[in-house]
Amino acid sequence: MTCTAAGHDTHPLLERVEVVRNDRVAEGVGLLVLRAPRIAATVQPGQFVHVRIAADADFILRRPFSVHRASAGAVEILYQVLGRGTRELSMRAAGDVMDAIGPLGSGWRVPEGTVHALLVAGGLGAAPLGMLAEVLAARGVAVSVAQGAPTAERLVARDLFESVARRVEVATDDGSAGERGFVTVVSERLLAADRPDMVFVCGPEAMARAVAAQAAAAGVACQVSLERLMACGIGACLSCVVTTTSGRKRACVDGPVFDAGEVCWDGTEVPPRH
Amino acid sequence: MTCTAAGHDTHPLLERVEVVRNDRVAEGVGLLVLRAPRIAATVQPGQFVHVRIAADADFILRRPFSVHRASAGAVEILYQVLGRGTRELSMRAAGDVMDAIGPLGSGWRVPEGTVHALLVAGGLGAAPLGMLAEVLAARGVAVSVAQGAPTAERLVARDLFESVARRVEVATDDGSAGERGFVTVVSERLLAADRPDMVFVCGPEAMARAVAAQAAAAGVACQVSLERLMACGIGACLSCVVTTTSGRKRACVDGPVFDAGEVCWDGTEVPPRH
Amino acid sequence: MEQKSRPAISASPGSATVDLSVEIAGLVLRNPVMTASGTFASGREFAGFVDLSRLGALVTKGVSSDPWSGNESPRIAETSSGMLNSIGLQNPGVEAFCERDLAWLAGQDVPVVVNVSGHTVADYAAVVERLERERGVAAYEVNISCPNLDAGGMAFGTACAPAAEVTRAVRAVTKRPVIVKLSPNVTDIAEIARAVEAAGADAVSLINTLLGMAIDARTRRPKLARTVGGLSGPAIKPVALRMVWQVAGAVSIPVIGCGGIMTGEDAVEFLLAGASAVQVGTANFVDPGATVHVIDGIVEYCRISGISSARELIGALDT
Amino acid sequence: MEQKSRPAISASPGSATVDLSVEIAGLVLRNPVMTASGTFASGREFAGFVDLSRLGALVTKGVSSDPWSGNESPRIAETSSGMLNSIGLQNPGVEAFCERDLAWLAGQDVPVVVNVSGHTVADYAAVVERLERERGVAAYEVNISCPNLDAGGMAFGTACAPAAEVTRAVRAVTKRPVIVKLSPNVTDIAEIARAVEAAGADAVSLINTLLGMAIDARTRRPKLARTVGGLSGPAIKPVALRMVWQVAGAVSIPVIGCGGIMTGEDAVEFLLAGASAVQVGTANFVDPGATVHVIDGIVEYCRISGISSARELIGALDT
Ligand SMILES: Cc1cc2nc3c(=O)[nH]c(=O)nc-3n(C[C@H](O)[C@H](O)[C@H](O)COP(=O)(O)OP(=O)(O)OC[C@H]3O[C@@H](n4cnc5c(N)ncnc54)[C@H](O)[C@@H]3O)c2cc1C
Ligand SMILES: Cc1cc2nc3c(=O)[nH]c(=O)nc-3n(C[C@H](O)[C@H](O)[C@H](O)COP(=O)(O)OP(=O)(O)OC[C@H]3O[C@@H](n4cnc5c(N)ncnc54)[C@H](O)[C@@H]3O)c2cc1C
Ligand SMILES: Cc1cc2nc3c(=O)[nH]c(=O)nc-3n(C[C@H](O)[C@H](O)[C@H](O)COP(=O)(O)O)c2cc1C
Ligand SMILES: Cc1cc2nc3c(=O)[nH]c(=O)nc-3n(C[C@H](O)[C@H](O)[C@H](O)COP(=O)(O)O)c2cc1C
Ligand code: FES
Ligand code: FES
Repeated sequence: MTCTAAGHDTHPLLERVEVVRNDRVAEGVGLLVLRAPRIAATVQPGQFVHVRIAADADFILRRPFSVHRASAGAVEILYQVLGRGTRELSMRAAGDVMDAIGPLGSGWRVPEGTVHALLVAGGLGAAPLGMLAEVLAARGVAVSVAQGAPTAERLVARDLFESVARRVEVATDDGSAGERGFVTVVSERLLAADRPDMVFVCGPEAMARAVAAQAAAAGVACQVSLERLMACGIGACLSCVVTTTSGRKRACVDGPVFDAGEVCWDGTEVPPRH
Repeated sequence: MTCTAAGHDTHPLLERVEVVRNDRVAEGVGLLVLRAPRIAATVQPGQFVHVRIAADADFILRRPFSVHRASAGAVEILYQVLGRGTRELSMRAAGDVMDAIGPLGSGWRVPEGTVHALLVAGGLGAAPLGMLAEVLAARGVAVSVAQGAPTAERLVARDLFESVARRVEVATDDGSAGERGFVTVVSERLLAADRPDMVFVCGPEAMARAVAAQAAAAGVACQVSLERLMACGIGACLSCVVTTTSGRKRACVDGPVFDAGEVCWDGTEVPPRH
Repeated sequence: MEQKSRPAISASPGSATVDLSVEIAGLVLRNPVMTASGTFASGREFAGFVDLSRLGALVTKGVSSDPWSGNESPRIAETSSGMLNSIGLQNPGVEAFCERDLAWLAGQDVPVVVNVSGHTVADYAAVVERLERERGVAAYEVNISCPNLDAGGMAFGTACAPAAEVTRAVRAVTKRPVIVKLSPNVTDIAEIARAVEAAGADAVSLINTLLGMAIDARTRRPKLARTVGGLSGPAIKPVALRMVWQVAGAVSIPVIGCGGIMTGEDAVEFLLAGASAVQVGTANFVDPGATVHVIDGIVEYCRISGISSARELIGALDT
Repeated sequence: MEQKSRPAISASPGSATVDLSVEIAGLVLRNPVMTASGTFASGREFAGFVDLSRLGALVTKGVSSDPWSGNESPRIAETSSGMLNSIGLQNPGVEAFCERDLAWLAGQDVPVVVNVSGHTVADYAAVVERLERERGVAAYEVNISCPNLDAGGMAFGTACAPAAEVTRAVRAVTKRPVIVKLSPNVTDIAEIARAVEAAGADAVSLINTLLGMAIDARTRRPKLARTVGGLSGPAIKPVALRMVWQVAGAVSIPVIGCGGIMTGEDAVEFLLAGASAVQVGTANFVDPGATVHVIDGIVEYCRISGISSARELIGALDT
């Protein structure tokens, strides 16, 4: 298996990034476009940036965000307003400057010879799958997307997925779009229908775990992007460990993307989002 | 002696204030105009407002500022950028909202029958003397002003003083305007020349003390406005005490204006400004 | 128990269904929110901002037998998310306190807890004995963070024996509830709590301030005239929560939590950790209406969470 | 003293006139700025952000004799101007540390201080004995905040006797400088400092983290899987400064100050309080270049103040 999208050979750096645009895209969800030429130049799908949102605030740590898309000179972040950091972030306007470390982490791995990929996104889990979908499509890999959200409005990045995927099927908790219920119903169906070579999952840990089990049962390789609370983001503090079959690994450098098979699902994810 | 400008009969209140204008008036000095109708309606010369500059910052306390001028619906604050709070303040723009407690403290007392007043301002000490000069002039009291600053540009509120005072004499450390040297040289001269009934002083404590001594020597009554670090601003925490001949008094409610004769100059002022 | 405030349904708008009342040492409070000593004076200064009858209880500033003039200025310094103070328990003495403050407080509809200071064991007892002659004292809060002049100046609250001794001395002269306020500057706060419990305390409150220091690099001098002072505010909340949790697990008397509480949610955290009531201190300087905002915040939390009585929250931490 | 870094003039631009070198236990450091254990790993992760040869010294994460897997997640929680951690001293054990980390560090031009952990006195000695076989260790920093499993889990650093015992055990097996890192969770830190000084410590470093706790009101659970953790960051700086000042006045060995240092000015405050060197911890997470920015900030301070040697600042507080 060749790692065509590995982050290990890119060196993270600290970059002064400038807000190009910061738009509300759904209730409590924003899309932030940052001028970040050096990060944009090397970022791979599934990698993230570690952003210092405010300098003189009463909270001190950076906040990690997946790179949703990258273009020449800029990266996009899709973020959900949860607490102090993301609230601050939602108030940033064009021209504001922050600093970001990135690209960080080891992203999605696309084995050579991949023909058909299934992307499963729960809520903001769509964020790190955006760039992946584009890269896969550009390589001629057939992409199916199973996407879930509480309600239709929260099906973020839908245009992106629709434009590059062969098919996108959705589920919402309230039935306002697609199936009523969990995305796992859709992923189960697409796994059977499409017989993909690889499943890429990001979403709440319970959902990722369920999809991983579906993939395992179907005999399909599966990668999951996991979230942990992160202090340093660069592998030094050990705050972000994930228990794996080969011991505790750091989500920030050994992940956030892990082979589903190596993850010991120990229920130590960050508290579920509101 | 009748207290015509006492603050004791006005009740402080918490008011949402809105920035009308925030202009740089000298190197590191700003003039902030705040829409604050309830405070503006009762504020007396020498009183101050206690401003919550930022809510989610790493510093938590309010900052006290004298009311420099008051008009229908608005108060003006003349502030010097010293640290985190005033730096934040300098970044506030029209439309921004803060909250302020005021009017606070007991202001300048103008005895009935006052004919001639000498105002002595050192640096930003000009701030609480602005409104006083206007009120005195409006009552027909002859006003002389002795003003000192490090350099000509820092002679704040000069237009105001020039427009209402009979004469304004200045001293600067570098001689760029008026006398070269300390304002005490000017105040000494004006004390002798004008024979005022009352001296009103605000500035660095060493200077206020020196002027108080000059007034005492000349047999002229003198009031000084003193600064102390303040937590509550309303008389509850005892952080702002001034040692007086009748024990420790609170600068925030018993002052900031004190009769010079009752002050025990104990050298416990806040650290001198840069 | 002398004064018993009506167990009241909170008066917050739209909160008719949440019962906030709690009981501390036989005293039923209309809600669990008290003022923290030294941050609210005797309430007079706050009366324009807060309806005092909304408070669970009002804890006065520290009162000593004779007047104390406190420390030199500067007495405060700001720190990251906190402040240091070295007021030095300035107060006019118990006699003046009774005349000026207690008399005024008698007209307010709020249980009054008098915070007691002393430099010797006899001092504490003397203050309480004087206050026993007054009506309108709901309970005593004994501040054992004061330096013990009989024993070289270490605070009474930093060892079990002196802490217990002060508690016994106060206990001996009153039947009113005795709350002992613990110092956090100790290796094992649970041990001190057990010692004062055994000595007759009806409740403990914690934490008092953490001993700290600030330096002005420019002048190369301490920012406080007294060099060291007490750290309070949000910065200390994690330490306070930990100590409340430890003490609540170590004693069977009620625990009153304090330290960095700014919001209703902060207060709820202390209740979950095992506190039966909370005190709001430094927040009063930031927002003079803080106590009432904390009460309203607890009500809102309960309503969102479908909780009908704040008592359900006490010690309900799911570990 | 095995490794002696050249007493160097700081390499900061335009700073040719400020001598930053300091001496700790016979070790001459090119400047007083070290990394704080556990916040910089063994430096590899920071090499892209910091020229390691600029550092006064690099203090490694805690190393134990056997591998420790640390605590469950979540392991961190943010608090006002601070953070809690309960990493639990996860490390691969001294053997792997020598192979992977020390070997790599040998190629870096920076004095290496190895931070040593243990659950028993024998553990500590075992780690040091193993490290004695390696070159490239400039000093040991003995972390006595670890729970003492022989004595019910209270940390070694919370009483004089066990603190001294660990110090003696390490002292017995090495001639290299021994720095003992003190716990702040004690009534009288000066007493512990004197005990480890008497037991043979060449220097003390302080403070380790303050024991704290955070609660998620919504889930009603502790934010850390382990319930309690260590508080670090700007929130604790006042407590750290006070303890450094107390300890510097109580012992004659050098003191290394730590706790909430984010800027050069913060570092200067610790030097003024009596520290001969400082450690930068949590700041590395906020700004991976923090150590170098602190060094540059000290240089700038000295230049503005007309100070030609950082040593002039040590203990120069004007009280
Ligand atoms: C590698 C990685 C990539 C991420 N990518 C994205 C992304 O693309 N878009 C996005 O919106 N978010 C992403 N996150 C999550 C994001 O970092 C957090 O939502 C953010 O840090 C919250 O900051 P805050 O200050 O707003 O919330 P806080 O005030 O810190 O916390 C508010 C509440 O949110 C909870 N919370 C904190 N962090 C997380 C988290 N990681 N996941 C779930 N709940 C959390 C807290 O426990 C608390 O209940 C990512 C996280 C990681 C580790
Ligand atoms: C009653 C009263 C009225 C005041 N009126 C005015 C006014 O009209 N205009 C104005 O510019 N300032 C006024 N001040 C001073 C003003 O409150 C402080 O300058 C301000 O709080 C500094 O806040 P900061 O966060 O910028 O500085 P900080 O970060 O708090 O401190 C920065 C530096 O300034 C010093 N400092 C802090 N407070 C003072 C102070 N009161 N005086 C001198 N140095 C201080 C600190 O010791 C430190 O060295 C007044 C103060 C009082 C008590
Ligand atoms: C200015 C000030 C004065 C205080 N005075 C007293 C006092 O007289 N007696 C006492 O027991 N505690 C006193 N305290 C401690 C507080 O009551 C409280 O225990 C501490 O500040 C922690 O709570 P907080 O973080 O909410 O302020 C004082 C605190 C401050 C800030
Ligand atoms: C994530 C983390 C891990 C730590 N690990 C260790 C350790 O292994 N050994 C140790 O002695 N101290 C450890 N510490 C304590 C720090 O070295 C330092 O004493 C403390 O964090 C205070 O400094 P700061 O406020 O600059 O972070 C750790 C601190 C943090 C935040
Ligand atoms: S966030 Fe520090 S090691 Fe992963
Ligand atoms: S500032 Fe609190 S009493 Fe004056």
